[in-house]
Amino acid sequence: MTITTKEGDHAYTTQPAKILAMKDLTEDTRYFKFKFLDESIVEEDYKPGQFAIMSLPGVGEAVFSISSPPTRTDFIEFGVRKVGSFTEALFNLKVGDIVNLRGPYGDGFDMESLGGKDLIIVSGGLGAIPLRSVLLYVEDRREEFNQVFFLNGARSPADMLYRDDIIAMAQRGIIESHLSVDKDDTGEWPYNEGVVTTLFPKIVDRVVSEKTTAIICGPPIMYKYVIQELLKLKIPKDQILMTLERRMKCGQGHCGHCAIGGRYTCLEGPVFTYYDVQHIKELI
Amino acid sequence: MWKREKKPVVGVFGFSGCAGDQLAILHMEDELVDFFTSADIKFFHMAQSHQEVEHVDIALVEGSINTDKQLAELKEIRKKADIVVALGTCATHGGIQYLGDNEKEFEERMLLVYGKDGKIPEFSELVGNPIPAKPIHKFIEVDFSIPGCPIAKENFIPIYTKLISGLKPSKYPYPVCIECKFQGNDCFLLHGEYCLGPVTAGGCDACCPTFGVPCVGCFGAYEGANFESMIEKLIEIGLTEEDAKRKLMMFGGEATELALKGEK
Amino acid sequence: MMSEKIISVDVLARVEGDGGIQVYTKDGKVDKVLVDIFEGPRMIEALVRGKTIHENISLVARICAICTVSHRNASISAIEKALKVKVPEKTQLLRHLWHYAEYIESHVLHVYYLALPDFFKQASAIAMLPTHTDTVVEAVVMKKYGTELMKLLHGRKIHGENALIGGFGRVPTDEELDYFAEKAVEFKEKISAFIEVWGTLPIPDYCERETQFMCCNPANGKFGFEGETILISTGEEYPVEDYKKLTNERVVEHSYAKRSKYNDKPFTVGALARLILIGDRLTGEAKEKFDKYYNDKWKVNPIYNNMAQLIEALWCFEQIPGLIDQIKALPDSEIVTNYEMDGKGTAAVEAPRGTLYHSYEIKDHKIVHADIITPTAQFLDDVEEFIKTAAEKLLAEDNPDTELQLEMIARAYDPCISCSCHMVKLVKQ
Amino acid sequence: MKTYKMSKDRFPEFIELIKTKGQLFGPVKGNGHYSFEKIEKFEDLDFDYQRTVIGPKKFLTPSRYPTLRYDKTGQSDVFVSDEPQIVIGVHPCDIHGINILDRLFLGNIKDPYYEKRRNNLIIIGHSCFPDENCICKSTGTDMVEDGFDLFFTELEKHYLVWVGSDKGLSIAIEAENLLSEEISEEDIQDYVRWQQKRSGMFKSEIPSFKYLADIIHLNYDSKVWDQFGEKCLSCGTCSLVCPTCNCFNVEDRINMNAEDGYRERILDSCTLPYYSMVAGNHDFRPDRTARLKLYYTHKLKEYIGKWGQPSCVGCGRCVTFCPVDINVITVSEALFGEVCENQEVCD
Ligand SMILES: Cc1cc2nc3c(=O)[nH]c(=O)nc-3n(C[C@H](O)[C@H](O)[C@H](O)COP(=O)(O)OP(=O)(O)OC[C@H]3O[C@@H](n4cnc5c(N)ncnc54)[C@H](O)[C@@H]3O)c2cc1C
Ligand code: SF4
Ligand code: SF4
Ligand code: SF4
Repeated sequence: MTITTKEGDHAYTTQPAKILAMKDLTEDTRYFKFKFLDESIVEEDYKPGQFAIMSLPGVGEAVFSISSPPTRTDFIEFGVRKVGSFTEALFNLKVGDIVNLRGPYGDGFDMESLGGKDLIIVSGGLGAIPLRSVLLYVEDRREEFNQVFFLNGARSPADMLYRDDIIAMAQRGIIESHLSVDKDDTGEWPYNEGVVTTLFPKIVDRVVSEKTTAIICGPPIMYKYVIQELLKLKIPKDQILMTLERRMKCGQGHCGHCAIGGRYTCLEGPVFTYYDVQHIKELI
Repeated sequence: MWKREKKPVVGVFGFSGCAGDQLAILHMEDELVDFFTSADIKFFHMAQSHQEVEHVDIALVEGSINTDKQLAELKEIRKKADIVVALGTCATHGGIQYLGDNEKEFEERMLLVYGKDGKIPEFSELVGNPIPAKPIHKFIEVDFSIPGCPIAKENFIPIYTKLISGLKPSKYPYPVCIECKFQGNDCFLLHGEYCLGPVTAGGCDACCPTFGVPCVGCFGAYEGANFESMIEKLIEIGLTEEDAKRKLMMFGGEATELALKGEK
Repeated sequence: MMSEKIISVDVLARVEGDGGIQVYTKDGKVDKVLVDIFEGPRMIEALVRGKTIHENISLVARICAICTVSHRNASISAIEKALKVKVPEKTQLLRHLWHYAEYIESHVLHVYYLALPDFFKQASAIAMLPTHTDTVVEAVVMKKYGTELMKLLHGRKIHGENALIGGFGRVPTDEELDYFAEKAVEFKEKISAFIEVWGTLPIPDYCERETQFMCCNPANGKFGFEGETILISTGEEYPVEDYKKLTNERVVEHSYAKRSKYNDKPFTVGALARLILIGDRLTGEAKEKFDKYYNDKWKVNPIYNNMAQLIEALWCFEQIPGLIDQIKALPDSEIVTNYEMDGKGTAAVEAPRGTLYHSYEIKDHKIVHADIITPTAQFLDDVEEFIKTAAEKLLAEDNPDTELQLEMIARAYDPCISCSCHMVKLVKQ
Repeated sequence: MKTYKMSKDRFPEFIELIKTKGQLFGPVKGNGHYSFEKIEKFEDLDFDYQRTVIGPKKFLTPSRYPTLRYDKTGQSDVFVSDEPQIVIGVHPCDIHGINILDRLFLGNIKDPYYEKRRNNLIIIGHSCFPDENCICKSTGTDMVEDGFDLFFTELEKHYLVWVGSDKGLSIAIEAENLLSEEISEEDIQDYVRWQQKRSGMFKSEIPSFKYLADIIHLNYDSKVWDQFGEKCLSCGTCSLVCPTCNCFNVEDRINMNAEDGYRERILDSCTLPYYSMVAGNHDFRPDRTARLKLYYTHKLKEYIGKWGQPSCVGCGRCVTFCPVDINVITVSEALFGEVCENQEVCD
């Protein structure tokens, strides 16, 4: 996915992409599928966990994780929660409308190097958006991985992203999924109730620490507790991969906002190993 | 590309204040025609004949509330409007006439100004009964605040045009000092002169310090204001604590009052 | 002893925003007219007590956005009088320039934006844009000249902090002044031509009645907007310190603005009063226009205030180039900072809509007592009287346009932009 | 590096010459402080200064500027014109500051807006004498070897003119008749004396600057930070005056007609309250202490980890302009003080 295609293009050049489809995932989160107008741009060549920046002149720019896998070309997908000015404007667009994109940015999950490993994928809330890219990658290259556990937490049944897709994937034996909601307000939730860490007992006895890599994405407070659980399982610190969200304006290490310690989330992250960032005090 | 869906209906309403924010709109000579054409201005009694309106998409409300009659009208406006914007320091903070809620002091002032034979006269229902001046958010829900005594066009236009385009303006509070340094000015406080820039919300392009006169704080308190440290600094340059607090309160309204009492 | 308890109010504040006109009829005849000022009480005179003189000038300017210069000017003058501050000539001249800028801004806004649409039965000046493009555009650029000149001297268009007790924070450069000198010549032509247009407009005569007029009498015997004495159409003249005798403020129940009467009779202040009383001192083209258009009707019909304002705006444009030359010839002056701690002082300046009094008692550079009387407070009674006269005539004729015609009277006074646009309610009993 | 000599009385001629190369800016005194302003004539210049409020970064990352314009038909980039800007009188610390900005904006990913401005900028340095707030000796930025096109060292009667780039060389060649290549033994002596004099004038230093980064690391949880946090006004002055602070915000502006507008970059400061806030209103640095820590650890520690050099160039601006005396000197002194109290490692 190379955005600079012609003479004069630069780091902030965007490429127009057309909305092919959208679908509400939850009350405030929506799935978007795009196709670049410029046919020469191929929607691959990125890693799950990387992000792109969308631009709508007049509205602004905002950062979103790519939620489709590089194994599926010809389109690029996102999941967006409506929280403010940009996201509201995006939600007001229609199929066929144009959004300008630039990216991909950051460093994602190096899926190839995870080949042959067990994966524990822990997701909280919106964290499922970038992790969807990981899951679909696993689906498309299932033979490369060993056991794959997916622990997914959401506030309520209605807030759980991709629930049917995940269940279908589990039924096809691609992943072993465990779902949990903080609180079931419907009385009809067939799965676990409680924060995502309460799912760990379901997998502990099958985890082989040294050949497992954990991948986490979720709201800031989730990290502390999930990491505690993973450390209890003796997963090596450099095999705990986490994706961090920070405010960012440029995506290329210039605007300064995403600095944590000496690192720029947009360049060296958003995916970090726990080993790398464990000493950074303002991590969470 | 993003495009707005419709031209919204906008009303400009005024309560107690100097009408400076409405006038500031009329003083944007370069943008005036666009102002009247980019939205459907249905109500703006300072500039055009009176119109009755059933509904407005956006109400720009100027002034503080200080009679029960105004209060009733304000509530009417809230009912009619999808978005209410507090316009100017009177509406956002209470303005210079915000003097707290103390009923006894309020009566003393009424007596001082209107009193006859030791009594506050009765006012007719045409004008309503007086109450201590307060910002509008004390009575109704306010969606956006644009402070300034009066508002500055540099600050107003970007927020307003987002609103009439159906977008949410983003919020990023910073003090007058930021814009003061944008202009490359020196700092009064370093030369033993008072200036309220560090505790005052930015947006005016630091026009006063740029003219070589200190900021008197007319945009009200900056969200990140550190009043304690500011008072210490003012004392260090020779003001008494009382002087410092009085200056902070000139445009500070309730937010500053609470902060000074340590209640924020 | 007079009762000390009657203290004046920040009148303009309450006129500036919200006011209305109520006409009550009984048995088919006008019973009473009320101009109700329902903008709430801001009590500026109470809140400036205990403030320093410097804080005071920032606060009192906020009484009214459109008269911000006049208020700041009047309060600075009164305080300087009280504390015996002698400012250099350059500062004085810059203050004149600043004041002229406000006149241009205010008069253009009033005549073009607020009064003119009535004559074309339009809702606003902007609504006139398709049919009277040139006039509207001319008004916008002329007003911009005024506001930009105010900004140059004030620091911002409204409520700037640059004019201080003892001088200006920043003195404009010669280049900045030159721009305004040049432009003044251009605009003088424009407004002069517009006066001719205005001269052709039919002036309604349904409100005519006799009244009294007052204005400052400039000490130098020339036309101007400041003075140590007040001239009255009765032929009397009083020092400004006697302002209470002239205004006799009282509280009425239908208004948070106080009311004034002189000799138990209402009176008028503002451009019309100034031209009636000292218009013969005008010079240049302004004098020519005055001679051409002035007649006895002016004394009985407030609608002529519009024309009076145009002539004053023309006079300001004519004065500015010469004034700027004088200013440039003088060396820059520092702000005067050493003066007395205590004192009492009263100053009157002519705001665009009439005489404005500021009076202070100061101790230790703090305000112990403040009294501010604004022009609108002075002429509201007269507005009611003129409206009453008009209403009697118009109702007798069953005129379908009565409301608009009555509003035109209030608007002609330019009491404040917002209330001048207010709706008139006819309350039949 | 080629070096020339120029007699001082030829300097005005030199100014005339470079004025023909583009817009000339230089240090000007006004209202009691210095700033780089447009120069119409030689007399406007005043080289007898320590620091401007805002350094030459104003030519490279202005406080606010448009990067994109859009209207109903589409969008287009906004770049500055090609007209060269020449800034004269830049001190060594500020040239180091520009080098640091260059490293950031012209590294692997080039910022096109910066690049255009940088390519248009001709930098003519000028020697200086320190005042009590200058700490460039501690930061090792009191001398400068690169980053300028020409550099003037002012000796008693002469200037030594150092050429730092091809652009500088071509100006020197054009100014041939003002310059001499003959530098005598006496001139060298002059230069040495000048160096000694200047060296002796430094009054302030950051104690043990070499291991300050470690001290910051060890003192990450020190109460010293809270004390500074209590005082800090979150006014942002320190960032805006610092020649190496470059953080920016981006906002889209819509014009009054609600049809066209522009995207604007605005200088930002990490001391501001919402600097680190993300969606959901989670704030990674909700208090002043955390934000000040970011400022100082970034400048004095993390940058070294990355580039082998701090991003403080010792210009003394934060020392001069922070209204409540929070600056590299007071912060490092306090941190060392903390170490001294606890561990008695200081003498
Ligand atoms: C690496 C990364 C990946 C992300 N992936 C996704 C995703 O896949 N789906 C998704 O819905 N969201 C994602 N986000 C968050 C998304 O960028 C913000 O929700 C979006 O920028 C908010 O824009 P807005 O204009 O709608 O909100 P605003 O009106 O601007 O603000 C709403 C809130 O968002 C915060 N905010 C504003 N600007 C930014 C910014 N540049 N970065 C972070 N927070 C900001 C504000 O502080 C405020 O609390 C991601 C963020 C990062 C940094
Ligand atoms: S500098 Fe201060 S007093 Fe002046 S306009 Fe700005 S906020 Fe108001
Ligand atoms: S941290 Fe302070 S001394 Fe160092 S470069 Fe920045 S402003 Fe100058
Ligand atoms: S450290 Fe000083 S200059 Fe920086 S934000 Fe705090 S008070 Fe302002």
